[in-house]
Amino acid sequence: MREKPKTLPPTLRDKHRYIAFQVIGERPFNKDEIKKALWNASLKTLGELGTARVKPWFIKFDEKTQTGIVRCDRKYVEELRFALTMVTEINGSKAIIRTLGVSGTIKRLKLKFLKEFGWK
Amino acid sequence: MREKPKTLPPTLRDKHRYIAFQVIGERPFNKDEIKKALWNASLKTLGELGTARVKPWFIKFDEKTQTGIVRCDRKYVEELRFALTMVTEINGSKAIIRTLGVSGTIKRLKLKFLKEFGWK
Amino acid sequence: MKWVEMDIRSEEAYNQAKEWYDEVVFTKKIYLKSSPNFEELKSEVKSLREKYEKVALLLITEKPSLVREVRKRISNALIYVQGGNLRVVRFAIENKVDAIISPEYGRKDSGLDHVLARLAARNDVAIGFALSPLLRANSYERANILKFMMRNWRLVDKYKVPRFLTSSAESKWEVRFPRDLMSLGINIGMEIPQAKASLSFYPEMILKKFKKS
Amino acid sequence: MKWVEMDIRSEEAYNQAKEWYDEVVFTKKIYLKSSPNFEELKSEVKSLREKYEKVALLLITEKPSLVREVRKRISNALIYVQGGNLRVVRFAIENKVDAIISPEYGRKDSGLDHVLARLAARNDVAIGFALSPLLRANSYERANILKFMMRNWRLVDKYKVPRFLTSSAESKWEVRFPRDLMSLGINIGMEIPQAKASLSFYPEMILKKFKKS
Repeated sequence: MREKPKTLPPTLRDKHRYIAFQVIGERPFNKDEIKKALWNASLKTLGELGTARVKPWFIKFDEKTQTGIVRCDRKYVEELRFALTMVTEINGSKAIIRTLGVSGTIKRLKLKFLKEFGWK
Repeated sequence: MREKPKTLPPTLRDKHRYIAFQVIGERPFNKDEIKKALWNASLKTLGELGTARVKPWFIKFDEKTQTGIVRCDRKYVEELRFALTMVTEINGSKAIIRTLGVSGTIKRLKLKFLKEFGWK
Repeated sequence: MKWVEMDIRSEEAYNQAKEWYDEVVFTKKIYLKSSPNFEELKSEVKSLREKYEKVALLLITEKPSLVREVRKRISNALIYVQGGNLRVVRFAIENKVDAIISPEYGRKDSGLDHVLARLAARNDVAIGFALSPLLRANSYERANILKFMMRNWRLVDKYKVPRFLTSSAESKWEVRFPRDLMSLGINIGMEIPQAKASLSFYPEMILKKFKKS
Repeated sequence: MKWVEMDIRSEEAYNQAKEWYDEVVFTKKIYLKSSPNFEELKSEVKSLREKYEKVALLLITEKPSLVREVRKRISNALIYVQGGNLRVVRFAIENKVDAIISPEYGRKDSGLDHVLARLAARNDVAIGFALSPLLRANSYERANILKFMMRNWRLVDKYKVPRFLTSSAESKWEVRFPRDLMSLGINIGMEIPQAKASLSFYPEMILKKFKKS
């Protein structure tokens, strides 16, 4: 088993935000399609350097309700939101990615924006 | 003939920088290849949004000496330089884009960095 | 505060927008080469208003004089003019249309200058920043359009021109949630409250014209 | 002030780098699975030094103990250790090698933490930020490597770890002009003077070790 670096002290740690989103598509998408779509959207709109700064990170996608969570750097929420806004299709099928809300913790994000979609 | 918007007053005008560069390649490249390479490098590294901010603009390329000029927004010279640094090939042939220097006017740029390559 | 989508161009797009916005303006595109039949146009506007309540006509023309004609004779719809032709845009601003949509549209420059921006502010003509041309463009074009939108935003901000953000959606797939459309505004240079006002305060000011008419 | 390229891995790359830098360190990569033949290694270092003057050995290994052996027995070359294996990196820092190249190399994390960074500072072990892994990567990998380099830079900066920028070029096509290599440093978070010092001041400090030996 490979070792991992230690968690950094709070002042050095990355400050994240979690974004809840809903995908509206011609058809339902699966987790891998969404994961790839998030990366592609970021690379296309923000580039390799912008993506490194924004640090998008796929957290979860619920295929039943087509809702999910993506994480990013606290300073760049609007850049990632814009990248998602520019998405017009996912894996060849028309789609809209709508953001539901933003929070500093997954717990609060679920409570405020995903509960109505049946998330626990 | 289509009309063009008036030149903006100085405070609203874009502030530019001009970058002189030299291309070192497996083979000589022509102007169109370089123009396309600059755009592709910017879109790949900086994305659509980053490119809109950095505003790269191809000015000139001398095929004989493989040197040229590209313009960008004053605030984003290092972003464009990095995008050029990341170039590994142009139109399928290996290449390095080396920056020679930066200036606020084309005239001074030529005088300081391109004169030795025979530019007037 | 109400969310207002100022420019929606088809029924399915309208229905999608209605789910996310408090008010939606249905836009009818009109390509004008010569004077339209005003009786027909008026009756079409009337039936559109019965269906959609708030209606705009988007004039797409190369002839400035046609803009004035429509502006004079149609009173129960907002009059938008498609940006892109500077002569038409200047004339439209002089004739106090309600908005210019995408001044940079189809151009190799931003299609707006300080003279036009100042006049638009004085004549209460809004500038519409539209998402859909970006959605349809390739990466190269997107970078250019965004660059021009950033420049136009600086002018609109500086001269306090009325402004709005819109999807200018032609299909339901081009409609976006208000908070997501705000991110377009923020990324071309708006402060967050300015982006919000571009989907609420400024559109509401324009919608008040309906009550007057 | 001198420009120094700390890690160049082939003859053609060395010749290219020599055109742009005042000092160039030639690096010999060594894959170690077991103890090397030290007589051979010493004589190879000797002949490389005759050709290139400044020579480094880049140790690529999974076995920490081999790093210590080489560190002890080779004195006329800089000892670099390839980042990527945390156990090896920690051991290398404890044994005061001259530099760790690309702590994030081949990893799904940044491969450095505050404990290691603090120890590296105390033991005068430099962190090398290398361009070539970026050049060989696809867009997805580039974004990730850059992200890890940004994080590592924050640690290196905070704990004042010696650092340098290098191409780590294996071919002449991976060599970059010093001012261009600086842009890598600037874009992962360095101030311009810090990026400059990463190609001059810090490398020169490390090169002084040659005179002592």
